[in-house]
Amino acid sequence: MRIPCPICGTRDRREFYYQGAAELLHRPAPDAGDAAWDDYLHNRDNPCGETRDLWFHEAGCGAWLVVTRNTATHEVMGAELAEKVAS
Amino acid sequence: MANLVALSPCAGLLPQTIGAVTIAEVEPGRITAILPFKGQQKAVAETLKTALGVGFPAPGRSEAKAGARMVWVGKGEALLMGADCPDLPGAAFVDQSDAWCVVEIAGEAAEDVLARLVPVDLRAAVFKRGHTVKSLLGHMTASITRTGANAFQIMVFRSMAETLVEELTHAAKGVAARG
Amino acid sequence: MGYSGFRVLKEGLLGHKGWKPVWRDPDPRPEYDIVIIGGGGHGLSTAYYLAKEHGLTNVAVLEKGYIGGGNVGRNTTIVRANYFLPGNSEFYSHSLKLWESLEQDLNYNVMHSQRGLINLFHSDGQRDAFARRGNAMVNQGDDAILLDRDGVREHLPYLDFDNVRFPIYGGLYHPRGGTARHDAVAWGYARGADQRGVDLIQNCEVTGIDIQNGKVTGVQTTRGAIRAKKVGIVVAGRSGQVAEMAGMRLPIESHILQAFVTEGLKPIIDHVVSFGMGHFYISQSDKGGLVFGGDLDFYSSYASRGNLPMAEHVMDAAMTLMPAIGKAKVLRSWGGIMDMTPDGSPIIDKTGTEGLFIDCGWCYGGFKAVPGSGFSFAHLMATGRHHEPAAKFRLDRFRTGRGLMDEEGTGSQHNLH
Amino acid sequence: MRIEGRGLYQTNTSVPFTFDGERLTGREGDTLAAALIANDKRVVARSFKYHRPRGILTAGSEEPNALVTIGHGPQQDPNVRATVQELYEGLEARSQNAFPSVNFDLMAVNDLMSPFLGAGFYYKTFMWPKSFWEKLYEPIIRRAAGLGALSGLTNEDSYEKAYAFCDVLVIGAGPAGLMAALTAARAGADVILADEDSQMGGRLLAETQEVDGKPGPVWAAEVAAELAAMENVRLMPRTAVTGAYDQGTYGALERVGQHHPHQPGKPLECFWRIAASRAILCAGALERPVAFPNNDRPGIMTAGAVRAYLNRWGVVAGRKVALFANNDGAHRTALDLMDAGIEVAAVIDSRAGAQALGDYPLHAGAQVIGTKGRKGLESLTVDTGSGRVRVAADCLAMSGGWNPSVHLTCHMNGRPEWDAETLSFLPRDGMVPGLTVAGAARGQFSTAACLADGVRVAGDVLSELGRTPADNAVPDAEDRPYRIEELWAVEGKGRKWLDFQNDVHVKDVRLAAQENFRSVEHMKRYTTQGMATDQGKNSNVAALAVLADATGRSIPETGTTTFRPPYTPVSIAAMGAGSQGEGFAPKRLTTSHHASVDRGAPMIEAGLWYRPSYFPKPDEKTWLEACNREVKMVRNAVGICDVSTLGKIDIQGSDAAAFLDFVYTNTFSTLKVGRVRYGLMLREDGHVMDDGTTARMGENHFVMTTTTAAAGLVMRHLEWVSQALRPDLDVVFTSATEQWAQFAVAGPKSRELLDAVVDGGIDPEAWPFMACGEVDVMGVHGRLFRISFSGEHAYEIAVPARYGAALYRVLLAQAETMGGGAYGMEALNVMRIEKGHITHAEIHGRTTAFDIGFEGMVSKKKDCVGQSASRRPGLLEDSREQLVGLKPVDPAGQLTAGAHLFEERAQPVRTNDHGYVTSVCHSPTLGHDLALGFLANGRARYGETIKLVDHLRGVTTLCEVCDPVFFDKEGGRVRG
Repeated sequence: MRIPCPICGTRDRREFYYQGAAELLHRPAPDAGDAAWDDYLHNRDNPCGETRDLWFHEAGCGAWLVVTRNTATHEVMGAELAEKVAS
Repeated sequence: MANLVALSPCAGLLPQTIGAVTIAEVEPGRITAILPFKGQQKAVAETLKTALGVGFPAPGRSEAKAGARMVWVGKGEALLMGADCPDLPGAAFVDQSDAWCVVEIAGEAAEDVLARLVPVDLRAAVFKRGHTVKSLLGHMTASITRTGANAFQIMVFRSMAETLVEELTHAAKGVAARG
Repeated sequence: MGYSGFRVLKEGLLGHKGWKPVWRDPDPRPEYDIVIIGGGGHGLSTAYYLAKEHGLTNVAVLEKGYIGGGNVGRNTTIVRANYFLPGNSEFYSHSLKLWESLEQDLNYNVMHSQRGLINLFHSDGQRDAFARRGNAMVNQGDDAILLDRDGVREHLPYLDFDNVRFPIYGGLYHPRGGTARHDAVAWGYARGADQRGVDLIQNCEVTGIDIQNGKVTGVQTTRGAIRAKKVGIVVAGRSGQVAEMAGMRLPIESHILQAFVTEGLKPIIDHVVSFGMGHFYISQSDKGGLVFGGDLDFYSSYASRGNLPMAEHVMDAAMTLMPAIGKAKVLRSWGGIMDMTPDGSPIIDKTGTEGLFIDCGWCYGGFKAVPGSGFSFAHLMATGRHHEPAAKFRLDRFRTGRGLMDEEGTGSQHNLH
Repeated sequence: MRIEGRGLYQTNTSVPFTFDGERLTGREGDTLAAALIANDKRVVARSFKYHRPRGILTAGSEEPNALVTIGHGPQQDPNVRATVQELYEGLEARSQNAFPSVNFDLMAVNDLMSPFLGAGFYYKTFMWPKSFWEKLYEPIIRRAAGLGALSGLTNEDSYEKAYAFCDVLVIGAGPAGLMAALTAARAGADVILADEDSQMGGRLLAETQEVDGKPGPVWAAEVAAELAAMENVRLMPRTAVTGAYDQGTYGALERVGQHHPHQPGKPLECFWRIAASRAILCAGALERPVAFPNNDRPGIMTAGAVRAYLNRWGVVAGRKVALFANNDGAHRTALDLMDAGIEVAAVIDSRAGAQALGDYPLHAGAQVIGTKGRKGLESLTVDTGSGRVRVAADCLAMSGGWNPSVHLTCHMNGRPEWDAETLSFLPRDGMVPGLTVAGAARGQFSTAACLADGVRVAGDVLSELGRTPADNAVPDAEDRPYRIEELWAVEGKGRKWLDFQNDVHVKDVRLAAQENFRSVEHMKRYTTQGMATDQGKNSNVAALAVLADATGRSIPETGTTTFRPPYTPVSIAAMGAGSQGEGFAPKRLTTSHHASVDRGAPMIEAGLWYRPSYFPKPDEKTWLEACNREVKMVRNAVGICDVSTLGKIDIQGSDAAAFLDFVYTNTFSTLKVGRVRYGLMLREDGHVMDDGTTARMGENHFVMTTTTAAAGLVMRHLEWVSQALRPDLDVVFTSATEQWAQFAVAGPKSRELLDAVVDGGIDPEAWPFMACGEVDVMGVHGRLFRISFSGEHAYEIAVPARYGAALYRVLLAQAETMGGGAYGMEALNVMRIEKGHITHAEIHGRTTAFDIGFEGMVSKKKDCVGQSASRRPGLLEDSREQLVGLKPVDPAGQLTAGAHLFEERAQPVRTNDHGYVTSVCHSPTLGHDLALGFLANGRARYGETIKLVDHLRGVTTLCEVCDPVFFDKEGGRVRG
């Protein structure tokens, strides 16, 4: 599997650490309540098909990425910097 | 009291010539990690350019001028090598002169040896002099820069100098044994 | 029809004409007391124990493909009871006891072989952690023996003890651990359930779950609507999709786990062996193939296939631990879809919908749980009460933080296991 | 039998080798199989289950029968296909799975038992009595299992892995592959051409056809030479592409050092990871055997193999050869044999309308219904349609048609499509993104069609890559139609083998259907068809046809099983190359490493680093003596310990303090410059991730310390927080771990020692507990931190790493003059337990700040990572297991880590379990064992007596529960 890092170009999956669904970018407020936190930390759409998830280019540039990907085919549609998505 | 004696990371391990490659330790001079603060990248690049003649390199690139080199090593970070760091109000600068083990691998088989270890296309047609990558070398993260037609600078963290030498020499022996 | 050595001899002489179908292929009826979604190991064992333990036989198992085609048919066949956290400990202990009489119970040889499992450790810290686990196993009434380096050498002389990155300090030996023939487990339970009147319906995909006034009433399938008083979801990696039909969002991410088998070789590995520094476990099948695996590929996926980095990592681990198997050749690799929970432990629970139950989250350890999971899930579905050994597998533990079972200690968040 | 003047390798060089100890001679260019045929070796192997005598079936890597063991000792290599193994001088081959010999195998008794050993028999028996499975049945089955044997010795050979990159990867160098590669290369694309054979050419090497007016092999050699001369082409012979993975990644296995005598140091194999923008699969096709009664006799081979052995290697496996086929292509076998002067006994063609292409006896519309000759074919019985005739023949060439080699196209779960014209499964478009199929691999069976297809597909691929083909010319070649009719299983008395190696025959498949294993996956798993080393390459389609027939379905309705990587088996040593011994992970060495080793310290691993365990003195007999001495030394004088392995992260920026406030539970914005503070870091799930001290070096400059093991994890976490959660903050950071060599100087004499080393000495007023700052050390600029893990008055002193070795020597020399010296991890561990300091033994991932008594450190005035989740009710209940100290009621009592805790009179069973022990030491300071552990509601139970039980080590000890700080609770020593 190869991931298109917006900074380094397309690289082998072995350079990346995987973190899971991109909804982790949307951290609830501290007082959002246990249901919101439970959802944020645990519950997942877990789609069979297109998904957006978080990858860290650990052995490369050190950027956190949001990768758009298909979980059924492993097609990778694109990647953007998490920093840009988050801010 | 006597002065403290300095030791280089690969002391006693290099140089070695195996088949068509030579692996030698490089004395890089002073190394400073430069990390521009938020919104300061341009100003930092200009200050560097004025002071040393090299700017802040684009990802995957290095720049050199009269002994001073800037090597990109990651998002928002480059290493200034071979020169003292000028005053940079817009950036954090961290002395890393002792943090890196710096090695040059040169010779006709250098590309073949690195192809055993690095998951990136380093062939001359796509990876030209001055190009640099941050990637893996075996199980280590490494900074790899092409410094000549058949020459690369390899940097890993100092503590892994012995493993680096083992990886490079093992790969070189395999390549050499093919004849 | 009973199976026995005598029967095999008789049929051999008569040209095998008397063997009957191992299960029927009935058409779905319009209504059942209980519908189980998923004809994998856990679904089939649930149906079997509903019939056997609770006398409930008006039951259908709906399978979108073929019986036993999921993870029960693609795993590394390891059976063990060596967990240490309360909740897991009693559950796997119970499951192993069911394994130990499974052949006689099912009248089907699943080749459960208690050849012993050895978890190797490579530091003093790991020894202490394994000692804690071993003591928990003995507390639970299971077996565990702490081996030192020489003890390991006696059992596993072919390991590299001398020139190795992570020297072997010792091992935790679980003599009752072992393996079983994975397909046979599915077939044995299928046959047992079928004989007791359960309808096993293959090529029948559930497309919707009918809910009225907060109560389940049946399912929609590619073979028509089926009414049911109770519905159990037992679909492993597909839990997210099926739960969504009932409007639920689960604490599950589906991941790939690869496994590998080599060409057949004369016996060399008599135990199940696991490496403490690099997620690697191996045994040798009765056909001679080395069966082994490692860690997840680490990205969510439904593709049932992996990629090279993890495959190589597994081979790397093999070569550092037991370089004597270097010339064994990998014949086939495959990937299963693992239903990973945040803490790495499973869920057997009711849902917010009356009559709808769920059994999922077996992560990469579902095979050994097949008997226990079916037994406990059948108990819950039949009686409405949690079966004691599985009573801690609650869905709400993540929200409350109560009874998290993070055996690895890497966190009760996704992608840390 | 060797036919002089035939074959591509016309040399006089003879190559001596041995088979089962017998000295034989082959010829340069031979495979082992060719040489065995030349030497008239008929039985070369035994089948898996029934131990049937078997000969060579094919001429390629799909060979199911002729598996041999090569070499001996650590070099012993089992299950090598004789059809792939190239002959070399001194090659030592042995047959497998036979006792005592391949010609007389006692296990062949299984063959007589075969009526009782049909598909799946073992599921129905061996169940009684219960205990007999492990003790009796299974051992017997296991002994009989397997083919070849591993040596059991540690591998001594060299293997390697490598990466390659290209625009176009062409897989297979037959006519289609050569033309595809040539077209792509001439257009300037970067091309890799890989073929599993030792020579480029594919089927052209095995046939007598001409291409472009030249003999096929000559044409192939010319094209290969042109490609080899091009800079943008890499030819990879002996390289089997084994798997298709995502985004154009392919695995490939190259045989590097297996075709010549052993050369030490030269890799035997190389496992390649090839990243290709596009790939063209030109893997050709594999010929199918026909399932007729007793079709497994030695001497019965595929027709294509007979031609390959004749035309390429000049050998024939018999003197009277018959042919049994259902297609026109196979008739070439008869023509080639006659041309070589071999008698063609008969051609039996199942098609009623078959025509002879030459002057040979043809039985059209006929079938072979039986064979004779247990250890080698002697004759066949042919049903001609009008009667039965017996044909004397010692070799039978059979062809049931060809299966396109679609395997790689299936590696991403795609299913090929049944084609009624070629009676084969053909690949669909797009089964593997970026991979296109050309030639026989997609059912183009004539040479001309393959050549043209290679050019066409390469042209398509080039245009996708934005390139224009330079030349579209297609060389002339034969274009004969294939013409095939169905022929799967011939009825008649006797077993009709489908899967030769696993001994699965037609009746097994029918039994599976009868027992309702009707799904093709069920049939495969129940009968084991397709699970042998050829992975069904020879048997899948025929077995499927038999299943379809038995279940009254068509082949497309029945479906097909899938192919999974690898295409051909890959040795574990190749795919795990470089990891044997110490190569599995990097080693990280401190600057004091060699000095520690020189002092005899056993080195232990911690988070890839190596650290000294203890420093034995000549008179010390056990590690404990050394450890006790080192502890006393630190407590009474001064000790030196390298702490460079702890992670150091340099954090700067106008929001650096705010950033730390967010990642730590406690507050850092209030920390004064020149001071150090202990910090606790949580995961977002509310459990403890790591702890350590952070020093404020300037208003906007901090240096964070992490534990050795968690340094990488913390770095990743900080990147996560700064990039994903708090991109608003102006903060940058980088690891400075490797820049500094840092040493703990601990003990009541530590200041005195440093006074002698630090330029200008240590002013006690300027260096209170938890102070930090810059100092000069013997002229070198360094850093000093007054922090302590031992509980003693202590410092950590850091200098640039190049001076680390020198400073360590100086510190030790100075310490030794003061009654101090080096201490290792064992002593460090004792002292931290005495002080109740936690490590990852306690913060093992499941503990919360509450559990370790630090919930007060989770500031409620600000948000931080993990704060919300840490407030979940289940994480704050008194009943949770809480950190406590334990000491034996009887001072001589033994404590052990990993033991569990129970009330004094309770049975040590799970339901009574109250906790467990995480860390244990013998305290020379207090004179008894100490432990840290977790006990349910522990903080409320100080003073209570509880029972420690370690079943595994046979220890039961009564303990007193106490505060985890055992020594100097008030902290007077550390501040002194």
